[in-house]
Amino acid sequence: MSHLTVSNISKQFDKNEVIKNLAFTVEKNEFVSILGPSGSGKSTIFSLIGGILSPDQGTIHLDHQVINGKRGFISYMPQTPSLLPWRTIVENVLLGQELQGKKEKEAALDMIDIAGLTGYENAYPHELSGGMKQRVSFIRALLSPQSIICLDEPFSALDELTRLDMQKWLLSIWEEHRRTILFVTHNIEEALFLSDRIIVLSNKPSQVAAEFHVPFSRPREESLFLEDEFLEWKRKIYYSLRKAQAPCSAAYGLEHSNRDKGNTVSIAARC
Amino acid sequence: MSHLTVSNISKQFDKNEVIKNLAFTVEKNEFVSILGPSGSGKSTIFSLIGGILSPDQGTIHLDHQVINGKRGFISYMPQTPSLLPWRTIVENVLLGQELQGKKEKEAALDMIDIAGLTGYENAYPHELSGGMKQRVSFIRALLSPQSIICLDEPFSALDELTRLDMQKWLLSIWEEHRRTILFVTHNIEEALFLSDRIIVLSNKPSQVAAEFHVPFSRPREESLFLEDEFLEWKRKIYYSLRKAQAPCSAAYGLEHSNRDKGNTVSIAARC
Amino acid sequence: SNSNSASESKEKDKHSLKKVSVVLDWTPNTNHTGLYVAKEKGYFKDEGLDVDIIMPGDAGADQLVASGKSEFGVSYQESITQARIQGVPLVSIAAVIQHNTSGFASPASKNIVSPKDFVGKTYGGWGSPVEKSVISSLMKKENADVNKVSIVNMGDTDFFTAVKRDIDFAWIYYAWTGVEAELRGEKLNMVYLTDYSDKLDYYTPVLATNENMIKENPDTVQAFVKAASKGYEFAIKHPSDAADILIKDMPDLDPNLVKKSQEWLASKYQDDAPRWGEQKQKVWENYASWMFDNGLLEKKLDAKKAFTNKFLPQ
Amino acid sequence: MVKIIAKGWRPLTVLLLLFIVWETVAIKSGVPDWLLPTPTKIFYEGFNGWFNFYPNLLSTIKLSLLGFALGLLIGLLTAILLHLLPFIRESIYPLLIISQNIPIIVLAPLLVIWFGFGLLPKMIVITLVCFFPITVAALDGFKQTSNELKHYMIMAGASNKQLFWKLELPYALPSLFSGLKISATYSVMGAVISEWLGAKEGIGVYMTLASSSFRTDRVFVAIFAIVALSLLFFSIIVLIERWLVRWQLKGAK
Amino acid sequence: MVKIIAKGWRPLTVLLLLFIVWETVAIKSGVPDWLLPTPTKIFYEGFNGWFNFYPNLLSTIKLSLLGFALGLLIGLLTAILLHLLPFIRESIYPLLIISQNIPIIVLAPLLVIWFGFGLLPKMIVITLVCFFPITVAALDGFKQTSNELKHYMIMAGASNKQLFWKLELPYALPSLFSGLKISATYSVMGAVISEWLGAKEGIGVYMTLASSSFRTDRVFVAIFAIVALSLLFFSIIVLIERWLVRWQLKGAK
Ligand SMILES: Nc1ncnc2c1ncn2[C@@H]1O[C@H](COP(=O)(O)OP(=O)(O)OP(=O)(O)O)[C@@H](O)[C@H]1O
Ligand SMILES: Nc1ncnc2c1ncn2[C@@H]1O[C@H](COP(=O)(O)OP(=O)(O)OP(=O)(O)O)[C@@H](O)[C@H]1O
Ligand SMILES: [Mg+2]
Ligand SMILES: [Mg+2]
Repeated sequence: MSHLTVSNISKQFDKNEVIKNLAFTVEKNEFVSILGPSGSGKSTIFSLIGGILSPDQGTIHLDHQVINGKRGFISYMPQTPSLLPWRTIVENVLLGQELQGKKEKEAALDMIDIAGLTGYENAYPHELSGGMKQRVSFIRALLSPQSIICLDEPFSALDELTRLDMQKWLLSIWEEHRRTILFVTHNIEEALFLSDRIIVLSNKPSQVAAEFHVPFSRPREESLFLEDEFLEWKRKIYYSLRKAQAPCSAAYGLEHSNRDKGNTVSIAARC
Repeated sequence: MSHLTVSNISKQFDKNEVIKNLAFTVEKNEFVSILGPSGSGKSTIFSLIGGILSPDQGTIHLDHQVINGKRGFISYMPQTPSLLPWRTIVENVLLGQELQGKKEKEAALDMIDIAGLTGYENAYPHELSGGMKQRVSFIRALLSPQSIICLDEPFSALDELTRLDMQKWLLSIWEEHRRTILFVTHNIEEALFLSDRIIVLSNKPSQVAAEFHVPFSRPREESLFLEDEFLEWKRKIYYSLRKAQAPCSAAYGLEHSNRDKGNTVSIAARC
Repeated sequence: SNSNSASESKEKDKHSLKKVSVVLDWTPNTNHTGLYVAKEKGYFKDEGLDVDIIMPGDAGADQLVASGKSEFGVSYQESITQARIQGVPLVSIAAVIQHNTSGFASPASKNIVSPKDFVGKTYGGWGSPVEKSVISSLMKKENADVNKVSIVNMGDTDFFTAVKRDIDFAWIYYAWTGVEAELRGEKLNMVYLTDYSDKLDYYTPVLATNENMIKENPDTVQAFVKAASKGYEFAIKHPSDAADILIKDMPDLDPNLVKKSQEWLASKYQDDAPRWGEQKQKVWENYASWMFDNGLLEKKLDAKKAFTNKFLPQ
Repeated sequence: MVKIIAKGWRPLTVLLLLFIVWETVAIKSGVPDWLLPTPTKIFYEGFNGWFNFYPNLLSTIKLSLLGFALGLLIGLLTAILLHLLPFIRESIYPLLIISQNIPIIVLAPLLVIWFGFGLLPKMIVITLVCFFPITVAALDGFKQTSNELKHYMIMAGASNKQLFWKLELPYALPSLFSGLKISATYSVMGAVISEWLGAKEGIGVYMTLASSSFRTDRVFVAIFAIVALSLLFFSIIVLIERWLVRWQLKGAK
Repeated sequence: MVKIIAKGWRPLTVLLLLFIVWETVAIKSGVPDWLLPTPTKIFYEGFNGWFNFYPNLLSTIKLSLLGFALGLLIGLLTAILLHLLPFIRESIYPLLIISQNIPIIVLAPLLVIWFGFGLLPKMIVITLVCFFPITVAALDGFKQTSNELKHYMIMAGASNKQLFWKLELPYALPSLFSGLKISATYSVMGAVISEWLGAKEGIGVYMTLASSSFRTDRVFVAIFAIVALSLLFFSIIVLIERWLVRWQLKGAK
């Protein structure tokens, strides 16, 4: 059985149907990315797995256990940094561990260092820039001990260089310690560079629109970004994303010529 | 005289020197982007222009007026959405205008519609996804009446399709109504696609590391992304960014082969 | 011999002294002098009692005594009358002052010398219907109409403050407030209740206990009253020394006021009665029937049960 | 409304239970009526004596409403003043605390001398009781305003007035309502106390008279009235809070 | 500490000014001493009568500290209980309000009859006065916890206990301190009132004695003592707040 099995779950808020019959699995130690339009329900999926919401229908299994509405099984990085304002950076970083029992201050300090936050160990969150807060939240999730890590757009507030750095760091940690990772991102390259598998969500009510097994071998180097196959895959996923959002783009009435020669395809679609 | 003139300003927090002798200008109706590493002081520059912080040294002119520490001259979109939780989406969108006197509810509803938030006019912020909140904050800034708009990473939480959509919409508004825009982003393509000029900041204490006049004619189409000249520029700016961060990447001790054939260059640098 | 008896009673203390308490009506004043003297001079100890004098504050004496929480208390005939009507088992065991020393006081400048002068004036009271009836009774004697008096509730406000402002006259105990006025050199006119109506010459204050005590521990009651009686007799004979005892126990009181009040009161404790503390059934009946006639009581009082003289020393 | 009624049964049950326990304990243990009457006796007296009691009740309601309104006004104004003029805050705060520590028995004569036995001194007493919790809670509420939102508002050019009305006041509402709840609860007792400054009617007057004539049942009628009034005021504040701060409730779901 | 002393001069100046105004007005307008003594007379009496007054002061300090501590404990426990067990909240809340509306004059005989004249009934009175603002403020504070942070904590597997200790309690601190400030201010008055339940010494006893023997100067000595104590308690709470909630102050800069 898969590590995480999401079987036909549905969720609606009042009359707003957000997820409908969504099903996917994540294997043990697999790195899976979720791509989908803004507002399609990616964060909601995490809330369902994390147990803060219960699906209206369907079940979520972790190993052999149904975890609908059960908490404490995931290491979580929310979309907003969510740092406790009265705790210093170290104390915030240690929070995830603290909730599960043990605290490793040494490891935390090391990680703060690698994330480029040296000197801010004892600063309070309001003294940090947006990207710095995001990195703190990221480290906090990495340090949490659960077997499955859910990251919600962890690098959205970072510049490209810092972002690449973080990605590589994440990869190196993951390749060494092997944990199951579920990763939400808007960046196709990021998803390709990091994941074993990519799940593309459709518009709301969201379902799995497409699924891709990323064929690149590991360990991956940043040179991957430049390989033709990588660009090929990028285009492929881009199209599938576009198709997933299609029903709406028609309604919006924009027509685009498919002059895509390069790696970036420009189609506006909106819901 | 330029519309906005920032002359040799410096700012430090306690012992943390963030900005040192920074100087740049923005012309009337110009679209200027600021690129720089995370934590380099981009948001701080906005705080200084917006008057919530005063520079330790130097002056900021708007037209012929010194606006050090003076408020109310900019339409502002902060890095975090900062919506008032007790106001519905429309009410939040109208807040910027309200502070300056007049309210145009019709225009607000139109914009909410174009931003893909139809049906959420009367929802409260906590009912929105991260990207949706960001769009609300974006519209709020657009609707504020001041002559200069400061946008702090407005599209960071959006998927690529929605992001492109927003970019094009911003361009169309700007081309029609012509206001001065100062735009912080981490995305080089975005900066190139939108701006007249790009300012690259160095690492903290930040100074202008490089400045680029973007030569592409207007109105710009999304096909621009595919032109060779665009890719050329992208690479150029990427290098300059990397150079700006160089003093640190050496310390970090990573060596990268410059095998950049494509559009994405992979260099890790961190501070 | 005094010190001898003191050490003797100390000895007694350890073995057989019975602990009882007496609850005052409010703060200590010259109405209570006899109790303080009896305690200080060892009269209580001589009777085998270890007496605790308690200021009850807001708790009030009557309920504490009635419920048996405290054995003895200081009360008033008015209270005991009303209490008994409601079934509260209080019994008066000695009148502290033989005649009612209360009356309507007013600054001399207001020219209120008899009840008919109340007409057109403002009375400051605490809102009890008794007040209007009393004023009415007095005024009837002089054929004046109580409805021409404006009655204002002045709550907790003290006399001197009240007459500074809207109030013309108020109901006071001369022994305390009247003496204070003398000390301040303020001239007062008094209209005493006793001068106009026999029925209003009731006992105020009195010592009280509850029915249960009388039934179960008559000896204790007897001992208590005996010692208290000795205390008050001392105060009658040696007002100055008695005052000193009260002042010594309660240094926060104003010594001048205590001394002067004590002097004024010394002759009033026993007055025309054969012995200190004596109560007449007539007085109890008179007042109760007056109250009943004025609609202040729901039923008639069984006066015999409300008081007793049997514990007074012969 | 339906929800509120539906929710209302629980506290009512508890009250009912309390009454039943009280009744049985009082009967079993033989506590005499003059010490602690049984609830049935109290309700009986309340019912029978209603026409005597009613004007007193009305008078106290009027007093406490007026006093609470005044306390709210003054409390809020003080808080706003101290918030907007931080340099006088330190100087004035001790005075506020002093105002809470002057015993009524001392204040009363002064108030009477200055203002007579009319409405004014009573208003002053109730206001003194009511304004303080409101001021403290409101001030602390203003102080808690989220920095992020404040940052946006100031950057967007909000004047101090706008900052206050559009951000700090709504943000302080939950905290302010804490203060209002405390004050509303105190307002009725405040009114009763103020009646000791000389009133012709009112629950306070009724109660002291009842107490001095050993009508313990009536004393308890008065207490029940005070409690019922306080509960009513408190509930009204809670209802207004639910309505004004409903965005918070929605978020909490 | 230096900063606090530096800040202390302002309220002190205001107090001094107040005294000067009072003194001159009292002398000019010829208010008699027995109605409103001048501050100099009051200080003179306070100084002269210090040895008589001192034990009373000590006794009241002890009472109010004990009572406040107990009130804090009970107030906090009640709030936590009601917060963690929302289904009993609705049922218990009315009881809390009732507790605030039983007049002391009614409660006093009952308390004395049940518990005698010892420490216990007095503690009960002070605790009744002190716990309510703390409970209300703490409850409202718990309720205000940021949803975003709560969301993270729950997702990260925080148990209810952890959620409470690591998030809700620290988040409620500013609000809780509002309540503490209100309570600390009331605690001294509460102690004074409790002394009316028959105490042998204490500021309350001293004050009633002084008042009944028309020693207005001593009454004011008592009031000054009450006010000074309250200010002291309040300041201590503020200091503790500054120290515990310093992250907020830092953010507000
Ligand atoms: N608490 C809530 N109450 C009501 N509606 C909600 C709530 N949370 C989310 N929604 C709705 O659910 C939908 C999906 O939200 P979600 O946050 O999961 O999107 P997302 O895929 O994470 O988007 P983004 O990329 O913008 O973060 C949205 O339409 C949103 O309005
Ligand atoms: N209120 C503050 N107190 C202390 N230090 C601060 C404060 N605000 C910002 N800083 C410091 O200033 C530096 C620049 O912060 P700023 O928010 O301007 O960065 P940024 O360029 O916007 O970064 P990002 O892209 O991550 O948002 C950081 O080192 C940060 O720690
Ligand atoms: Mg999301
Ligand atoms: Mg920033």
